[in-house]
Amino acid sequence: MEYIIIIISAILVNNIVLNQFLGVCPFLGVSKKIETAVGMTGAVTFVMVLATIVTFLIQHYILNPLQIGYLQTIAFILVIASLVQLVEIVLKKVSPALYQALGVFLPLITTNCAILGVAILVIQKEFTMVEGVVYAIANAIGFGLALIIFAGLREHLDLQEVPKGLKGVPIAIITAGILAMAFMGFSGIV
Amino acid sequence: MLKTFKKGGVHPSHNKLTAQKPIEQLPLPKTATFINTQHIGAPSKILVKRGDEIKVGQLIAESGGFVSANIHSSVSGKVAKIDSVIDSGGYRKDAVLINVEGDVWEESIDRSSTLITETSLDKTEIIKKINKAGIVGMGGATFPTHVKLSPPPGMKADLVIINGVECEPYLTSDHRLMLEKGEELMVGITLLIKALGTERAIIGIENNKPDAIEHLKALSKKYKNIEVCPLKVKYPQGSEKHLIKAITGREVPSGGLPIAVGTVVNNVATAISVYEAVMKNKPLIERVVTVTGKHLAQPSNFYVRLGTPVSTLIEAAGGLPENTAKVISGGPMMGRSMVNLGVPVTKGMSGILVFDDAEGHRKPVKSCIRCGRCIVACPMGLEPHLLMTLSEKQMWEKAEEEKIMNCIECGSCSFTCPSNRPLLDYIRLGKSTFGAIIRNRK
Amino acid sequence: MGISLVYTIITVSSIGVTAAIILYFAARKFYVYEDPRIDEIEEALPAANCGGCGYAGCRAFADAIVKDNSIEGKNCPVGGNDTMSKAASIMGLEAVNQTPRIAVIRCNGACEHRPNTRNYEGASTCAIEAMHFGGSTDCQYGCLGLADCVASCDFNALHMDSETGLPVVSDENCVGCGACVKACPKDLIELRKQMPKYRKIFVACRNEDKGAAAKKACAVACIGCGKCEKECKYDAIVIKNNLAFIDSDKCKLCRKCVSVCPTNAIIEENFPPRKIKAEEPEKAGIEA
Amino acid sequence: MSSKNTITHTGIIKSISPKGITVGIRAQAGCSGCQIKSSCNLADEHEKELDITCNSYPYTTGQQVSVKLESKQGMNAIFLGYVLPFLILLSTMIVLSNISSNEGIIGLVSLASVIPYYIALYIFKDRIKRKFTYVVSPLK
Amino acid sequence: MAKLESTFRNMLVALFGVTLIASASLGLVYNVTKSPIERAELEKQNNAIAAVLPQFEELGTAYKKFPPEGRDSVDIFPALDQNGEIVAHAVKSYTYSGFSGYIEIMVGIDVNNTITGFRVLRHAETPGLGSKMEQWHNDTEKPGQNIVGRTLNEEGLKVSKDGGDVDAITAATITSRALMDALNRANATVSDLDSYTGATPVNN
Amino acid sequence: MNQWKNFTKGFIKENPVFVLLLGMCPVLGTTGTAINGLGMGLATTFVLFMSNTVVSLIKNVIPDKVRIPSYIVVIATFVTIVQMVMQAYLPSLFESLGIFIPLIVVNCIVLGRAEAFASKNTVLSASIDGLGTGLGFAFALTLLGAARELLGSGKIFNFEILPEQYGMLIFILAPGAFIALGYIIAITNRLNKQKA
Amino acid sequence: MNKLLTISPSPHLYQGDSVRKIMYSVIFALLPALVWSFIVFGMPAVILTLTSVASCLVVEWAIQKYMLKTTPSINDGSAVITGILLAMNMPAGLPVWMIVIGALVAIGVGKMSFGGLGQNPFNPALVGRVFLLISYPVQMTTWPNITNSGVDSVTEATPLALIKEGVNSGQTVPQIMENIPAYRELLLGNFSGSLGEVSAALLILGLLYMLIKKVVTWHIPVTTLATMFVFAAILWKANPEQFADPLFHILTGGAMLGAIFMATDYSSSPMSKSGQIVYSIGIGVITICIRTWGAYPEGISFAILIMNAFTPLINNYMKPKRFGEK
Ligand SMILES: Cc1cc2nc3c(=O)[nH]c(=O)nc-3n(C[C@H](O)[C@H](O)[C@H](O)COP(=O)(O)O)c2cc1C
Ligand SMILES: Cc1cc2nc3c(=O)[nH]c(=O)nc-3n(C[C@H](O)[C@H](O)[C@H](O)COP(=O)(O)O)c2cc1C
Ligand SMILES: Cc1cc2nc3c(=O)[nH]c(=O)nc-3n(C[C@H](O)[C@H](O)[C@H](O)COP(=O)(O)O)c2cc1C
Ligand SMILES: Cc1cc2nc3c(=O)[nH]c(=O)nc-3n(C[C@H](O)[C@H](O)[C@H](O)CO)c2cc1C
Ligand code: SF4
Ligand code: SF4
Ligand code: SF4
Ligand code: SF4
Ligand code: FES
Repeated sequence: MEYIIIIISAILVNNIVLNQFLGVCPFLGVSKKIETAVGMTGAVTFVMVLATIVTFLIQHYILNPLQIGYLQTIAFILVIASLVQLVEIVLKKVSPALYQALGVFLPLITTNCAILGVAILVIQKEFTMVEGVVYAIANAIGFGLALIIFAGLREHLDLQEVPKGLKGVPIAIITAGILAMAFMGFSGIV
Repeated sequence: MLKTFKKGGVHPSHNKLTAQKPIEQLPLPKTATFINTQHIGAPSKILVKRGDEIKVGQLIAESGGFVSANIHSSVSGKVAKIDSVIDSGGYRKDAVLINVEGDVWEESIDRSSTLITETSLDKTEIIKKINKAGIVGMGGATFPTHVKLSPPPGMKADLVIINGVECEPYLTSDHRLMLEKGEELMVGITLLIKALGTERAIIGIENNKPDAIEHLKALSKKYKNIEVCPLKVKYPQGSEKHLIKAITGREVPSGGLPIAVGTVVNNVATAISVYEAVMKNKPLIERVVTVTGKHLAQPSNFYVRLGTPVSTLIEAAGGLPENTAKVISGGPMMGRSMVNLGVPVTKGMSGILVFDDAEGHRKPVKSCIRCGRCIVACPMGLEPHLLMTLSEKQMWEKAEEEKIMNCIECGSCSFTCPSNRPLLDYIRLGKSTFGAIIRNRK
Repeated sequence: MGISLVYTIITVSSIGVTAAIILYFAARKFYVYEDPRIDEIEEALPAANCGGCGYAGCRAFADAIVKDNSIEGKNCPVGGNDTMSKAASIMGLEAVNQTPRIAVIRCNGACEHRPNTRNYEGASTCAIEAMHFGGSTDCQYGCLGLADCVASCDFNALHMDSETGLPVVSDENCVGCGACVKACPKDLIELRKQMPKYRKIFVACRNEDKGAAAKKACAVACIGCGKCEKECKYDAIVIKNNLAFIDSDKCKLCRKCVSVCPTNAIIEENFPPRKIKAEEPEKAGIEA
Repeated sequence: MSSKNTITHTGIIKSISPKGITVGIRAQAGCSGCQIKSSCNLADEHEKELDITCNSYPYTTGQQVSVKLESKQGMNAIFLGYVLPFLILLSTMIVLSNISSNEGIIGLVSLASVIPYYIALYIFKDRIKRKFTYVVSPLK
Repeated sequence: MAKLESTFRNMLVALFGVTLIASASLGLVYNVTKSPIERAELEKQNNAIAAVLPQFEELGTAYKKFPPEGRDSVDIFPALDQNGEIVAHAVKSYTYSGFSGYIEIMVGIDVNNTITGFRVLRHAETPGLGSKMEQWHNDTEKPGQNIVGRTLNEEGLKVSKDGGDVDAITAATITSRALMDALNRANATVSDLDSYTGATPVNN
Repeated sequence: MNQWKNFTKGFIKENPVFVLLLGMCPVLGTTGTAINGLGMGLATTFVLFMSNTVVSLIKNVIPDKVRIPSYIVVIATFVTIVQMVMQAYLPSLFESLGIFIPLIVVNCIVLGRAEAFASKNTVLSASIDGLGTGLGFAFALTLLGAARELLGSGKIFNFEILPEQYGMLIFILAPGAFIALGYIIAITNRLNKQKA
Repeated sequence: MNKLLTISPSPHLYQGDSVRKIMYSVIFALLPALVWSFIVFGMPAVILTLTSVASCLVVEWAIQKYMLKTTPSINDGSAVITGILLAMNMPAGLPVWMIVIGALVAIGVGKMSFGGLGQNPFNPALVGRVFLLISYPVQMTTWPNITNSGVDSVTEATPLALIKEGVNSGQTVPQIMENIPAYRELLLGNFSGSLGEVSAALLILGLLYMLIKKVVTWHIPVTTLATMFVFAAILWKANPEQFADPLFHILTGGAMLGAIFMATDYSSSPMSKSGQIVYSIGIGVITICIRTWGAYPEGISFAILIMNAFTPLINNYMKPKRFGEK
């Protein structure tokens, strides 16, 4: 039950992008292709979960025992930045073909903001590790959901006669606003 | 329950004003003009020169390739000049102009009205005769008939479908032909069956022509391999793909030809021309043209020599009314509006339609309200509103993914759009642009 | 405090160094060497992204210059020689002067010269009209007046003259990118050498019909009579398919041809008024 | 031909060998929407190289080409590259958390559980290679 | 000065140098800000205590106590008068039933079980709605809403929708209800005081 | 002159938020009120200014291949310093900015400026650039914060401009952040175009 | 011949329907319910509707004229629909300035920012309504009390609000139901709510008219209501103490208005029939979820907006069957 609340809350009620404002840049910038958005979701989920576990371990088994919690930011960002790269390096070494196919299919995953944000929130909310992982997965799905809906909306907007001044980013952000507004209907469900 | 195709289609009001008007023979014109592109495919090569004496039925331009057709004179007289003339679209085309003198026919042509039903010719000889006679599809597409009758290797037809649908509003030329030349039609069909080596033929007729259905049903009793299939009225049932679907349930695959599902479709007028060519040695020099319009004094069905100026036909139908806005060659859904009434009747011209100001203008274009009616109307299962937008935005590749090339240009979408959007105009632009892209790729 | 500081240093250093090693490998694996000159050249380019250079955009063009290490055959029509010499100097190359080009509309069939003989009502684009019809006049070669060219111009260099129904090139704005040339289905727009003070002499007609037909359709059509060809001392004029064409690379702007044309099909623009016979050519000349 | 079910990139031919060609493509970050390309180039752009065993089209080094991959294959790649290891990690964690309550161990073992997966990937790398095919076509 | 070459040794040294300086300066700043941070937190708490209590001389020893109902203990700060007599308690109480979950308050309750004041310490209620609770229920001009000065009985406080006499925040009844829950928890814990023996002192 | 230009370009013409569209998360997340926007903006400015300066100082002793991790360390250090200082001396602001303070470290502008500008320029221009960009960012955040605060509760910096009852709550909440930002960007585009 | 011939590509024939005819049919279909609400709520409802329609028209006109610089086309009737529907989604007696804001947002943000008629991915009236609902929750949920003799000044909760409140404060559904009018009353509109909520019967009448006129097809309204009914029935079967019964759900709140007039909005709903079914199922499910578990007593506005957001995806994946393809 606990987990279900975490999941619904993170996906619908407190959507990471639409409500918590994390990962807004890739949300606005990512390809208008729906397939890519779906793929991104898979990739982000894996990376986010990895990052959550690693940072969780660092916080609870290094920083806290040594009473140097204030190093959280610097430690997390270094870990996350290198983790993302590490996954790439490993993939490249292990299966160049796979790595190449991913390179063609996906934009780079640099949703640092969301990943770091989730890692910090897991600590702040005093989750256990499993809860933290569930939280990370739910946020990744929430991110993906927003991304996929938005990819569709933007593809649609591309074909409309949007007034000049609003074309492109402004109308995309306004659309995101209306989307966030619609998602507010979910508030209270947890 | 009558047969029809399921998805899409529209119901414009029929307005068959001339359905009960027997075919009248139109007198010879003073001059006749023969444009060298009366068919789909390569232009024909003009064989005569100024001053030549010409007989009716004489070959004056020969086929310019495999997909092309011979052109014969429909009049006798002297070649006045070889010149370019403005066609109904306003472009100049090469043409032979003949001053008519008398009515002297080639001797080989059998002008009697006796019905000949038997022939000893075999398949290839029949096709050769059709080829020589310059027969092209008279249902509007003017595709050379001999090409259609020679399926590519590996493909075999098992059914000939005769298109007596005439789903275009106003037009009645096929209707009258079926009533008045039913016997010839039947023989023509047997020839087509023979040429293609199929077992049977089905004549598809919409049930707004009950007299034709009755008549042909009666005649078909004599021919065990010819059936008549009445169809529910729905535009564009005359489109070969939809006719095949309606009659047999087979669906011509996207991008494929009817032969891919073992059928060949021919128009009734084509079948009659085939009869005349094979049995009477008569090339394609005459045809029935419906001249019609709500404001015309005498809408009529005329039997006309090709090359006669359109203005002559209109005069014979009572002259052009004062408030004429538009003159259309063909039906209101697929026909072309003409820039000029001096143009001659060609092989593919099944009707001349005169619209007054009330009918003849487009209404102001509004933005698409996404009502989806065009989607419902499209018999090809396309999304015309999307195709138009993609074409407008020059997103040709995307338009191709959305199967813009499948469009049969039936116009149901534009017909139905409440915002009066020029859907088909833009779809055609997309088709032609993407067609050019494909050609460039090769 | 001491021990905590030690922990701090150890932790940060070890995480830092591990991270750095990974990032170092990543950087080595994925490092993309960008020739800084690409950026510099891109900076120098006008950022119009119009494609007039024949590349996908300004950056692609800069990329190509650097990759080929040459600016030969490359020209940014928007920036013109200034830009290209800048690019050349960034590359350490010799600048090649390219003659700038400017668009002219080779149709002068204003309503008064070329009456409408029918009334087109289809979708309002030249491309669609041209697919179906020769046009609304008897000239199948002339301008359709539905402004596809205007829509294609990114530089605001074209507008429709409501009186003549023809597009007008604004000489200051036109950069010679050629977008309109591609857009016009009647192939009426030509990029000509830009002469001093934007002076232009050209045959404003594309009608290839025989003289009589051409003249009948449009009062100012070129009838292919050949008078100008004879008049031109520099062999700049050739007649083909009943139509005269003036090669701007050969034309010396002597203006002799203008006055011999019986139909005033040759246009001169931006010249000072003629001293002798001032009234007549002015009418023909100050058209656009 | 169609791009609905494909992902297209433009790239530049880096080298040509008898076996095929190597194409460099520019991969952009998720935030490529931001317009400041050059001021954030640390992680925003990578050059990725593709080895393509290719059709016999006559290519030259430095030529601009477009590389296409079917979406379905892309999805496959995502599955193999990210989703499957994620599932392995997750299931390890679920199993372990029922056995042990030491989060440190659960975490480390779960992380470690992807290592065998990557080893397996390595073993099958040739087979995987055959799964991905690209369509290369010259631009202009 | 020329740029340092990217040899392995150089890199290690440079990196080590950077991290060393970085961590050293961080440690330093940490040590400088450590006590102000703690002070700030303490001050916040003390301010809240001072704000919710009536006149008092000094604070007694704070301790934690488990409420009759609830997941966690509450902190209790007794306030003493000149004679060392307890005049009131400041209670740091909580509830999980806010619109957005957790709400933490400091409430003053005197020996007659009368509320002497309250402060909201932590909440995530909707700005503009639930976030108004501190002003709303502390508005002396609106007796229906005001809860300061009310005396709590066994039943505790209830919003009018639940049959009580506190007017809830318009459009944010849930928040008000949650606030009542926190107050009642504080009161229940405190009123139960006498029977209480082994209180553990609060750390800070 | 050049330095001045360098300094001012971040305000409108190359405003990191409205024109370059960077660092959207804090822009949306911390602009519920003008004061929060300003606080976040200044915190970012400090980090930008300091990291630009330091990066420019050390650019020559850092080998190329480890420059990114080094810059990250530098930036993260300053972020942590801001974090601790704020917590100590501005605890309530610290609380309302919440998670967005540590997130300064991933703000593309900060790393972007370090990498693209500071690592190639003198200390003076690097620090001016950092200050300019940072203030541009702060300006944008404050503007957006003020707009949202005004529309949402009728106040700016807590001064009542309109009676609160007219305030549209939505502007304080998430959707309003997006909507307000969208229109402000559109307006800035317009202004920039008119000037150009 | 002195008159020029007109030329244009085929087809040369048109069905003769126009945007205006369609829009006015919708307005006509709305009238019975609207007039009934005037009768029920009296003058405030009339003022509300008139202000709403007028402001929508003015905003659209002004934006077209001064900002987009195009010829205004307010006579096409679509802004009138938006105005009426916006009003029908409000409680009578809402302050006039609030309606003006709603209209400004509906037309300005929800419609014209995307380019006007047919371009908007979200239903403009709902954008306006939800904007107001979130911004002014108090006024937007203050419904005047109606008695048979007219409007009372005392406020009254809607049936849905009663349920929500009741369940929140621990009552069971059957207990709450005692205070709620019988189904017949609900069908005929003898209870409080927004203008457009008060008579299910007349809204259905409007639907029938639109179906006959072929303005809409059955797919969206019927599927939406059916989904709500089925989903609510499942919950109700599971626990009748906790959940209201299905009939109650489809008769109360904006269910009818939303399913018949708002979910069917052309520009924000999917175009293929199969897509419309998926879309409607989504609306039904989300509506019931929000109603039973969410903070808002009514969820159909949100549900429609959320499914509007999915519409491009649905359009992308649920294409009509192409002729000649499997
Ligand atoms: C390029 C081309 C090739 C064709 N080849 C054949 C063919 O081999 N056999 C055949 O029966 N019809 C062939 N057709 C004719 C078409 O099937 C069809 O009858 C013609 O396009 C007119 O049909 P419509 O009026 O329905 O459009 C061909 C048509 C085209 C355009
Ligand atoms: C939309 C559409 C409608 C058509 N309607 C008819 C029709 O009513 N009668 C007809 O004979 N052919 C009609 N055709 C042409 C047929 O598709 C086909 O070309 C013709 O029947 C083949 O016979 P033919 O080659 O003898 O002309 C139509 C084609 C299209 C695309
Ligand atoms: C986005 C949103 C935020 C809300 N925030 C709160 C809140 O902070 N506190 C609260 O009590 N109710 C909040 N509500 C409203 C409640 O869900 C619920 O509708 C309200 O408390 C019902 O009560 P009332 O009008 O009787 O007070 C919010 C609702 C929504 C949709
Ligand atoms: C069946 C139908 C339903 C409509 N529903 C709405 C609606 O719910 N909200 C609205 O603003 N406009 C509605 N309109 C009007 C119009 O379509 C709407 O303003 C467009 O969304 C504007 O692009 C409707 C129109 C029709 C034909
Ligand atoms: S013209 Fe083409 S798109 Fe339009 S209805 Fe006919 S087949 Fe469909
Ligand atoms: S019929 Fe017209 S208005 Fe309706 S969707 Fe198609 S193009 Fe749009
Ligand atoms: S007029 Fe033509 S050539 Fe000149 S700038 Fe415009 S599009 Fe380019
Ligand atoms: S010049 Fe060409 S493109 Fe321009 S209006 Fe004339 S016909 Fe159209
Ligand atoms: S600031 Fe860019 S993703 Fe958050």
